[in-house]
Amino acid sequence: MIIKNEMKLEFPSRSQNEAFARITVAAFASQLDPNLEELADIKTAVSEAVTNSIIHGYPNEIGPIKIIARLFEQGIEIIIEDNGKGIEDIEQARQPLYTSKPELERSGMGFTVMESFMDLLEVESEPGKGTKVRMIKYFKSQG
Amino acid sequence: MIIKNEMKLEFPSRSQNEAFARITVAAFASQLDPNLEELADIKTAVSEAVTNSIIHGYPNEIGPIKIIARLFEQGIEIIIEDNGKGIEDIEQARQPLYTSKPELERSGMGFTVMESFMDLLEVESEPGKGTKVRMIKYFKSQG
Amino acid sequence: VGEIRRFLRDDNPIRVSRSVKEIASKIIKFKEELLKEKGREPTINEIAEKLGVELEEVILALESSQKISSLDEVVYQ
Ligand SMILES: Nc1ncnc2c1ncn2[C@@H]1O[C@H](COP(=O)(O)OP(=O)(O)O)[C@@H](O)[C@H]1O
Ligand SMILES: Nc1ncnc2c1ncn2[C@@H]1O[C@H](COP(=O)(O)OP(=O)(O)O)[C@@H](O)[C@H]1O
Ligand SMILES: [Mg+2]
Ligand SMILES: [Mg+2]
Repeated sequence: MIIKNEMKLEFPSRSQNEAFARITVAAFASQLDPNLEELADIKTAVSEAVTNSIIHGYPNEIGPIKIIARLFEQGIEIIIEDNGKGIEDIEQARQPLYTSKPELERSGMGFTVMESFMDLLEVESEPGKGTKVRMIKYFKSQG
Repeated sequence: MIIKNEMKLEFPSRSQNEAFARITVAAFASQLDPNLEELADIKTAVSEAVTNSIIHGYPNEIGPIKIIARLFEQGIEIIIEDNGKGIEDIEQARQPLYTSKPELERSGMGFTVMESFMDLLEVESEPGKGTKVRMIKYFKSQG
Repeated sequence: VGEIRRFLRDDNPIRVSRSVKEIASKIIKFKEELLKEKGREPTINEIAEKLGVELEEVILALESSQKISSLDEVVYQ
Protein backbone atom coordinates (compact mmCIF):
# COMPACT_ATOMS: atom_id res chain seq x y z
CA MET A 1 0.00 0.00 0.00
CA ILE A 2 1.84 3.05 -1.30
CA ILE A 3 0.65 6.27 0.34
CA LYS A 4 0.01 8.93 -2.29
CA ASN A 5 -1.01 11.72 0.08
CA GLU A 6 -1.76 12.25 3.74
CA MET A 7 -3.42 14.90 5.91
CA LYS A 8 -3.89 15.49 9.61
CA LEU A 9 -6.70 17.60 11.03
CA GLU A 10 -7.40 18.59 14.63
CA PHE A 11 -10.36 20.51 16.05
CA PRO A 12 -12.35 20.81 19.29
CA SER A 13 -15.45 18.67 19.87
CA ARG A 14 -17.95 21.42 19.02
CA SER A 15 -21.01 20.24 17.13
CA GLN A 16 -20.45 22.62 14.19
CA ASN A 17 -17.17 20.84 13.48
CA GLU A 18 -18.96 17.67 12.45
CA ALA A 19 -19.91 19.29 9.12
CA PHE A 20 -16.45 20.86 8.82
CA ALA A 21 -14.75 17.48 9.28
CA ARG A 22 -17.05 15.88 6.72
CA ILE A 23 -16.34 18.54 4.06
CA THR A 24 -12.59 18.42 4.71
CA VAL A 25 -12.36 14.65 4.33
CA ALA A 26 -14.58 14.82 1.23
CA ALA A 27 -12.34 17.49 -0.31
CA PHE A 28 -9.27 15.36 0.39
CA ALA A 29 -10.85 12.13 -0.91
CA SER A 30 -11.86 13.95 -4.11
CA GLN A 31 -8.21 13.88 -5.18
CA LEU A 32 -8.79 10.20 -6.02
CA ASP A 33 -11.90 11.04 -8.07
CA PRO A 34 -14.44 8.78 -6.32
CA ASN A 35 -17.97 8.50 -7.65
CA LEU A 36 -20.90 10.20 -5.93
CA GLU A 37 -21.96 7.16 -3.95
CA GLU A 38 -18.46 6.43 -2.67
CA LEU A 39 -18.06 10.04 -1.58
CA ALA A 40 -21.43 10.03 0.19
CA ASP A 41 -20.49 6.80 2.00
CA ILE A 42 -17.28 8.34 3.29
CA LYS A 43 -19.02 11.50 4.43
CA THR A 44 -21.66 9.55 6.31
CA ALA A 45 -19.07 7.37 8.04
CA VAL A 46 -17.00 10.41 9.05
CA SER A 47 -20.13 12.13 10.40
CA GLU A 48 -21.00 9.14 12.55
CA ALA A 49 -17.48 8.76 13.97
CA VAL A 50 -17.04 12.47 14.69
CA THR A 51 -20.52 12.72 16.23
CA ASN A 52 -19.63 9.81 18.51
CA SER A 53 -16.48 11.57 19.70
CA ILE A 54 -18.44 14.79 20.30
CA ILE A 55 -21.39 13.21 22.12
CA HIS A 56 -19.97 10.08 23.77
CA GLY A 57 -16.25 10.85 23.95
CA TYR A 58 -16.66 14.27 25.53
CA PRO A 59 -20.15 14.28 27.05
CA ASN A 60 -19.49 17.12 29.53
CA GLU A 61 -16.51 18.99 28.10
CA ILE A 62 -14.91 20.16 24.88
CA GLY A 63 -11.89 18.07 23.91
CA PRO A 64 -9.65 17.54 20.87
CA ILE A 65 -10.61 15.32 17.95
CA LYS A 66 -7.95 14.23 15.46
CA ILE A 67 -8.41 12.93 11.95
CA ILE A 68 -5.71 11.35 9.81
CA ALA A 69 -6.55 10.48 6.21
CA ARG A 70 -4.30 8.71 3.74
CA LEU A 71 -4.84 8.22 0.05
CA PHE A 72 -3.45 5.11 -1.58
CA GLU A 73 -3.84 3.74 -5.10
CA GLN A 74 -7.22 2.07 -4.53
CA GLY A 75 -8.86 4.12 -1.81
CA ILE A 76 -8.67 6.00 1.44
CA GLU A 77 -7.79 5.19 5.04
CA ILE A 78 -9.40 7.41 7.69
CA ILE A 79 -8.52 7.44 11.39
CA ILE A 80 -10.69 9.42 13.82
CA GLU A 81 -9.47 9.72 17.38
CA ASP A 82 -10.49 11.33 20.66
CA ASN A 83 -8.92 11.41 24.14
CA GLY A 84 -12.29 11.15 25.82
CA LYS A 85 -14.29 8.75 27.92
CA GLY A 86 -13.55 5.57 26.02
CA ILE A 87 -15.65 2.42 25.61
CA GLU A 88 -15.84 -0.36 28.23
CA ASP A 89 -17.20 -3.11 25.99
CA ILE A 90 -16.37 -2.54 22.31
CA GLU A 91 -18.14 -5.68 21.11
CA GLN A 92 -21.38 -4.57 22.74
CA ALA A 93 -20.97 -1.00 21.46
CA ARG A 94 -20.65 -2.29 17.88
CA GLN A 95 -23.95 -4.24 18.08
CA PRO A 96 -26.71 -2.79 15.88
CA LEU A 97 -29.18 -0.72 17.94
CA TYR A 98 -26.98 -0.67 21.05
CA THR A 99 -26.71 2.81 22.54
CA SER A 100 -25.60 3.96 25.97
CA LYS A 101 -27.69 7.12 25.54
CA PRO A 102 -31.26 6.08 24.70
CA GLU A 103 -32.43 9.23 26.51
CA LEU A 104 -30.84 11.34 23.74
CA GLU A 105 -32.82 9.45 21.10
CA ARG A 106 -29.65 8.00 19.68
CA SER A 107 -30.34 5.22 17.22
CA GLY A 108 -27.48 2.96 18.19
CA MET A 109 -26.70 2.53 14.48
CA GLY A 110 -23.52 4.58 14.20
CA PHE A 111 -21.00 1.74 14.14
CA THR A 112 -23.33 -0.31 11.95
CA VAL A 113 -23.48 2.54 9.45
CA MET A 114 -19.67 2.90 9.44
CA GLU A 115 -19.27 -0.84 8.97
CA SER A 116 -21.71 -1.11 6.11
CA PHE A 117 -20.64 2.04 4.24
CA MET A 118 -16.91 1.38 4.54
CA ASP A 119 -14.84 -1.69 3.61
CA LEU A 120 -13.08 -1.94 6.96
CA LEU A 121 -13.84 -0.72 10.47
CA GLU A 122 -11.52 -1.17 13.44
CA VAL A 123 -12.29 0.25 16.87
CA GLU A 124 -9.71 0.64 19.62
CA SER A 125 -10.69 2.15 22.95
CA GLU A 126 -9.63 2.37 26.56
CA PRO A 127 -11.92 3.72 29.30
CA GLY A 128 -10.61 7.09 30.48
CA LYS A 129 -8.07 7.25 27.64
CA GLY A 130 -10.10 7.63 24.46
CA THR A 131 -11.30 6.00 21.28
CA LYS A 132 -9.74 5.45 17.87
CA VAL A 133 -11.74 4.41 14.83
CA ARG A 134 -9.92 3.26 11.69
CA MET A 135 -11.81 2.88 8.43
CA ILE A 136 -10.85 1.99 4.87
CA LYS A 137 -12.86 2.55 1.71
CA TYR A 138 -11.84 1.12 -1.66
CA PHE A 139 -12.94 3.09 -4.69
CA LYS A 140 -14.34 0.91 -7.45
CA SER A 141 -13.98 3.84 -9.81
CA GLN A 142 -10.20 3.47 -9.40
CA GLY A 143 -7.81 1.09 -11.22
CA MET B 1 -10.25 38.45 21.24
CA ILE B 2 -12.30 35.44 22.31
CA ILE B 3 -11.57 32.35 20.22
CA LYS B 4 -14.80 30.69 19.11
CA ASN B 5 -13.27 27.79 17.25
CA GLU B 6 -9.87 26.56 16.10
CA MET B 7 -8.48 24.00 13.68
CA LYS B 8 -5.07 22.64 12.78
CA LEU B 9 -4.27 21.07 9.46
CA GLU B 10 -1.06 19.41 8.25
CA PHE B 11 -0.23 18.05 4.81
CA PRO B 12 2.80 17.48 2.57
CA SER B 13 3.90 20.16 0.09
CA ARG B 14 2.36 18.46 -2.96
CA SER B 15 0.84 20.83 -5.48
CA GLN B 16 -2.62 19.20 -5.33
CA ASN B 17 -2.82 20.19 -1.66
CA GLU B 18 -3.02 23.86 -2.50
CA ALA B 19 -6.65 23.42 -3.57
CA PHE B 20 -7.32 21.14 -0.61
CA ALA B 21 -5.99 23.74 1.86
CA ARG B 22 -8.06 26.47 0.22
CA ILE B 23 -11.30 24.47 0.44
CA THR B 24 -10.63 23.45 4.04
CA VAL B 25 -9.96 26.98 5.27
CA ALA B 26 -13.00 28.25 3.33
CA ALA B 27 -15.23 25.56 4.87
CA PHE B 28 -13.97 26.52 8.32
CA ALA B 29 -14.36 30.28 7.75
CA SER B 30 -17.91 29.65 6.52
CA GLN B 31 -18.94 28.99 10.12
CA LEU B 32 -18.80 32.76 10.63
CA ASP B 33 -21.03 33.34 7.59
CA PRO B 34 -18.74 35.75 5.67
CA ASN B 35 -19.97 37.24 2.43
CA LEU B 36 -18.79 35.84 -0.92
CA GLU B 37 -16.14 38.50 -1.44
CA GLU B 38 -14.64 38.02 2.01
CA LEU B 39 -14.53 34.28 1.43
CA ALA B 40 -12.89 34.76 -1.98
CA ASP B 41 -10.28 37.05 -0.39
CA ILE B 42 -9.38 34.41 2.19
CA LYS B 43 -9.15 31.67 -0.40
CA THR B 44 -6.87 33.75 -2.58
CA ALA B 45 -4.57 34.63 0.35
CA VAL B 46 -4.37 30.99 1.49
CA SER B 47 -3.57 29.90 -2.06
CA GLU B 48 -0.71 32.37 -2.28
CA ALA B 49 0.80 31.42 1.08
CA VAL B 50 0.53 27.66 0.51
CA THR B 51 1.90 27.98 -3.03
CA ASN B 52 4.88 29.88 -1.60
CA SER B 53 5.59 27.10 0.89
CA ILE B 54 5.32 24.47 -1.85
CA ILE B 55 7.46 26.27 -4.43
CA HIS B 56 9.87 28.40 -2.41
CA GLY B 57 9.88 26.64 0.97
CA TYR B 58 10.51 23.17 -0.39
CA PRO B 59 11.96 23.71 -3.89
CA ASN B 60 13.61 20.28 -4.15
CA GLU B 61 11.75 18.10 -1.67
CA ILE B 62 8.36 17.38 -0.16
CA GLY B 63 8.00 18.78 3.37
CA PRO B 64 5.22 19.42 5.88
CA ILE B 65 2.97 22.49 5.73
CA LYS B 66 0.89 23.41 8.77
CA ILE B 67 -2.16 25.64 8.92
CA ILE B 68 -3.79 26.94 12.08
CA ALA B 69 -7.05 28.87 11.76
CA ARG B 70 -8.95 30.55 14.58
CA LEU B 71 -12.40 32.08 14.44
CA PHE B 72 -13.12 35.00 16.71
CA GLU B 73 -16.15 37.25 16.97
CA GLN B 74 -15.17 39.59 14.12
CA GLY B 75 -13.13 37.42 11.79
CA ILE B 76 -10.48 34.79 11.23
CA GLU B 77 -6.77 34.41 12.00
CA ILE B 78 -4.82 32.12 9.69
CA ILE B 79 -1.25 30.92 10.26
CA ILE B 80 0.55 29.05 7.48
CA GLU B 81 3.92 27.55 8.31
CA ASP B 82 6.64 25.50 6.68
CA ASN B 83 9.99 24.14 7.89
CA GLY B 84 11.65 24.85 4.58
CA LYS B 85 14.28 27.09 3.08
CA GLY B 86 13.30 30.34 4.76
CA ILE B 87 13.70 33.92 3.56
CA GLU B 88 16.95 35.93 3.88
CA ASP B 89 15.49 39.40 3.45
CA ILE B 90 11.82 39.56 4.39
CA GLU B 91 11.45 43.26 3.56
CA GLN B 92 12.71 42.68 0.04
CA ALA B 93 10.55 39.56 -0.38
CA ARG B 94 7.43 41.57 0.52
CA GLN B 95 8.06 44.21 -2.16
CA PRO B 96 5.53 44.13 -5.01
CA LEU B 97 7.00 42.39 -8.08
CA TYR B 98 10.01 40.97 -6.21
CA THR B 99 10.53 37.30 -6.97
CA SER B 100 13.55 35.05 -6.48
CA LYS B 101 12.29 32.78 -9.24
CA PRO B 102 11.72 34.92 -12.35
CA GLU B 103 12.63 31.85 -14.42
CA LEU B 104 9.40 30.16 -13.21
CA GLU B 105 7.33 33.09 -14.42
CA ARG B 106 6.36 33.95 -10.87
CA SER B 107 4.71 37.34 -10.65
CA GLY B 108 6.28 38.42 -7.38
CA MET B 109 2.82 39.56 -6.24
CA GLY B 110 2.05 36.82 -3.68
CA PHE B 111 2.76 38.85 -0.53
CA THR B 112 1.13 41.92 -2.08
CA VAL B 113 -2.02 39.90 -2.72
CA MET B 114 -2.06 38.58 0.86
CA GLU B 115 -1.51 42.05 2.22
CA SER B 116 -4.25 43.70 0.19
CA PHE B 117 -6.86 40.95 0.52
CA MET B 118 -6.36 40.48 4.26
CA ASP B 119 -6.42 43.04 7.10
CA LEU B 120 -3.10 41.98 8.60
CA LEU B 121 -0.04 40.16 7.29
CA GLU B 122 2.96 39.22 9.40
CA VAL B 123 5.88 37.24 8.03
CA GLU B 124 8.46 35.51 10.20
CA SER B 125 11.27 33.53 8.64
CA GLU B 126 14.69 32.15 9.31
CA PRO B 127 16.96 30.81 6.54
CA GLY B 128 17.22 27.03 6.86
CA LYS B 129 14.47 26.92 9.49
CA GLY B 130 11.28 27.89 7.70
CA THR B 131 8.63 30.52 7.18
CA LYS B 132 5.51 31.47 9.09
CA VAL B 133 2.83 33.73 7.66
CA ARG B 134 0.11 35.11 9.95
CA MET B 135 -2.95 36.77 8.49
CA ILE B 136 -6.14 38.25 9.90
CA LYS B 137 -9.35 39.04 8.06
CA TYR B 138 -12.20 40.98 9.68
CA PHE B 139 -15.65 40.21 8.37
CA LYS B 140 -17.71 43.31 7.81
CA SER B 141 -20.77 41.13 7.71
CA GLN B 142 -20.11 40.33 11.41
CA GLY B 143 -21.12 42.36 14.47
CA VAL C 1 -4.69 49.44 -1.53
CA GLY C 2 -8.06 49.72 -3.29
CA GLU C 3 -6.20 50.24 -6.55
CA ILE C 4 -4.07 47.18 -6.03
CA ARG C 5 -7.11 45.09 -5.18
CA ARG C 6 -8.90 46.20 -8.32
CA PHE C 7 -5.82 45.54 -10.43
CA LEU C 8 -5.35 42.10 -8.93
CA ARG C 9 -9.00 41.22 -9.34
CA ASP C 10 -9.01 42.27 -12.98
CA ASP C 11 -5.76 40.43 -13.51
CA ASN C 12 -7.01 37.30 -11.82
CA PRO C 13 -10.75 37.14 -12.31
CA ILE C 14 -12.57 34.95 -9.87
CA ARG C 15 -15.09 32.89 -11.74
CA VAL C 16 -18.59 34.06 -10.98
CA SER C 17 -19.87 31.12 -9.03
CA ARG C 18 -23.29 29.84 -9.84
CA SER C 19 -25.62 29.29 -6.96
CA VAL C 20 -25.05 26.18 -4.92
CA LYS C 21 -28.66 25.18 -5.46
CA GLU C 22 -28.37 25.41 -9.23
CA ILE C 23 -25.25 23.25 -9.23
CA ALA C 24 -26.84 20.73 -6.88
CA SER C 25 -29.86 20.23 -9.10
CA LYS C 26 -27.65 19.88 -12.19
CA ILE C 27 -25.61 17.22 -10.39
CA ILE C 28 -28.74 15.22 -9.64
CA LYS C 29 -29.87 15.50 -13.26
CA PHE C 30 -26.49 14.41 -14.63
CA LYS C 31 -26.32 11.54 -12.16
CA GLU C 32 -29.73 10.23 -13.23
CA GLU C 33 -28.82 10.54 -16.91
CA LEU C 34 -25.61 8.59 -16.46
CA LEU C 35 -27.27 5.93 -14.32
CA LYS C 36 -29.89 5.42 -17.01
CA GLU C 37 -27.50 5.45 -19.96
CA LYS C 38 -24.41 3.78 -18.57
CA GLY C 39 -25.65 2.18 -15.36
CA ARG C 40 -23.02 3.86 -13.20
CA GLU C 41 -22.52 6.86 -10.94
CA PRO C 42 -20.52 9.83 -12.20
CA THR C 43 -17.20 10.62 -10.54
CA ILE C 44 -16.51 13.97 -8.91
CA ASN C 45 -14.25 15.15 -11.73
CA GLU C 46 -16.73 14.09 -14.40
CA ILE C 47 -19.34 16.27 -12.73
CA ALA C 48 -17.03 19.27 -12.46
CA GLU C 49 -16.10 18.90 -16.13
CA LYS C 50 -19.66 18.37 -17.35
CA LEU C 51 -20.98 21.36 -15.38
CA GLY C 52 -17.95 23.54 -16.07
CA VAL C 53 -17.45 24.39 -12.40
CA GLU C 54 -14.58 24.00 -9.93
CA LEU C 55 -14.21 20.76 -8.00
CA GLU C 56 -14.78 22.65 -4.78
CA GLU C 57 -18.11 23.94 -6.00
CA VAL C 58 -19.18 20.35 -6.62
CA ILE C 59 -18.10 19.35 -3.11
CA LEU C 60 -19.96 22.25 -1.49
CA ALA C 61 -23.07 21.68 -3.60
CA LEU C 62 -23.11 18.01 -2.59
CA GLU C 63 -22.73 19.01 1.04
CA SER C 64 -25.75 21.29 0.86
CA SER C 65 -27.88 18.70 -0.90
CA GLN C 66 -27.06 15.80 1.43
CA LYS C 67 -30.42 15.91 3.17
CA ILE C 68 -31.14 12.26 3.76
CA SER C 69 -29.76 11.21 7.11
CA SER C 70 -27.66 8.10 7.29
CA LEU C 71 -30.30 6.42 9.41
CA ASP C 72 -33.01 6.84 6.76
CA GLU C 73 -30.70 5.25 4.21
CA VAL C 74 -30.05 2.24 6.38
CA VAL C 75 -33.65 1.73 7.39
CA TYR C 76 -35.12 2.08 3.91
CA GLN C 77 -32.40 0.30 1.94
N1 LIG D 1 -15.91 8.04 20.65
C1 LIG D 1 -16.62 7.37 21.61
N2 LIG D 1 -16.34 7.57 22.92
C2 LIG D 1 -17.04 6.92 23.88
N3 LIG D 1 -18.04 6.03 23.62
C3 LIG D 1 -18.37 5.80 22.34
C4 LIG D 1 -17.68 6.45 21.26
N4 LIG D 1 -18.21 6.03 20.11
C5 LIG D 1 -19.18 5.15 20.44
N5 LIG D 1 -19.28 4.99 21.77
C6 LIG D 1 -20.21 4.09 22.49
O1 LIG D 1 -20.72 3.15 21.56
C7 LIG D 1 -22.15 3.21 21.55
C8 LIG D 1 -22.67 2.88 20.18
O2 LIG D 1 -22.31 3.89 19.26
P1 LIG D 1 -23.21 4.10 17.96
O3 LIG D 1 -23.32 2.77 17.24
O4 LIG D 1 -22.66 5.22 17.19
O5 LIG D 1 -24.66 4.45 18.54
P2 LIG D 1 -25.17 5.83 19.20
O6 LIG D 1 -24.15 6.90 18.94
O7 LIG D 1 -26.47 6.09 18.52
O8 LIG D 1 -25.30 5.57 20.66
C9 LIG D 1 -22.49 4.59 22.04
O9 LIG D 1 -23.79 4.65 22.61
C10 LIG D 1 -21.40 4.84 23.07
O10 LIG D 1 -21.71 4.20 24.31
N1 LIG E 1 7.45 30.02 2.28
C1 LIG E 1 8.54 30.60 1.70
N2 LIG E 1 9.75 30.01 1.81
C2 LIG E 1 10.84 30.57 1.24
N3 LIG E 1 10.81 31.70 0.51
C3 LIG E 1 9.63 32.33 0.36
C4 LIG E 1 8.44 31.80 0.94
N4 LIG E 1 7.43 32.66 0.61
C5 LIG E 1 7.95 33.63 -0.11
N5 LIG E 1 9.28 33.46 -0.29
C6 LIG E 1 10.22 34.38 -1.01
O1 LIG E 1 9.56 35.62 -1.20
C7 LIG E 1 9.53 35.97 -2.59
C8 LIG E 1 8.27 36.75 -2.90
O2 LIG E 1 7.11 35.95 -2.74
P1 LIG E 1 5.80 36.31 -3.55
O3 LIG E 1 5.47 37.73 -3.28
O4 LIG E 1 4.76 35.30 -3.25
O5 LIG E 1 6.25 36.21 -5.08
P2 LIG E 1 6.52 34.91 -5.97
O6 LIG E 1 6.00 33.71 -5.26
O7 LIG E 1 5.79 35.19 -7.25
O8 LIG E 1 8.02 34.82 -6.16
C9 LIG E 1 9.62 34.63 -3.31
O9 LIG E 1 10.15 34.79 -4.61
C10 LIG E 1 10.59 33.86 -2.39
O10 LIG E 1 11.91 34.21 -2.63
MG1 LIG F 1 -23.28 7.27 17.12
MG1 LIG G 1 4.16 33.58 -4.36
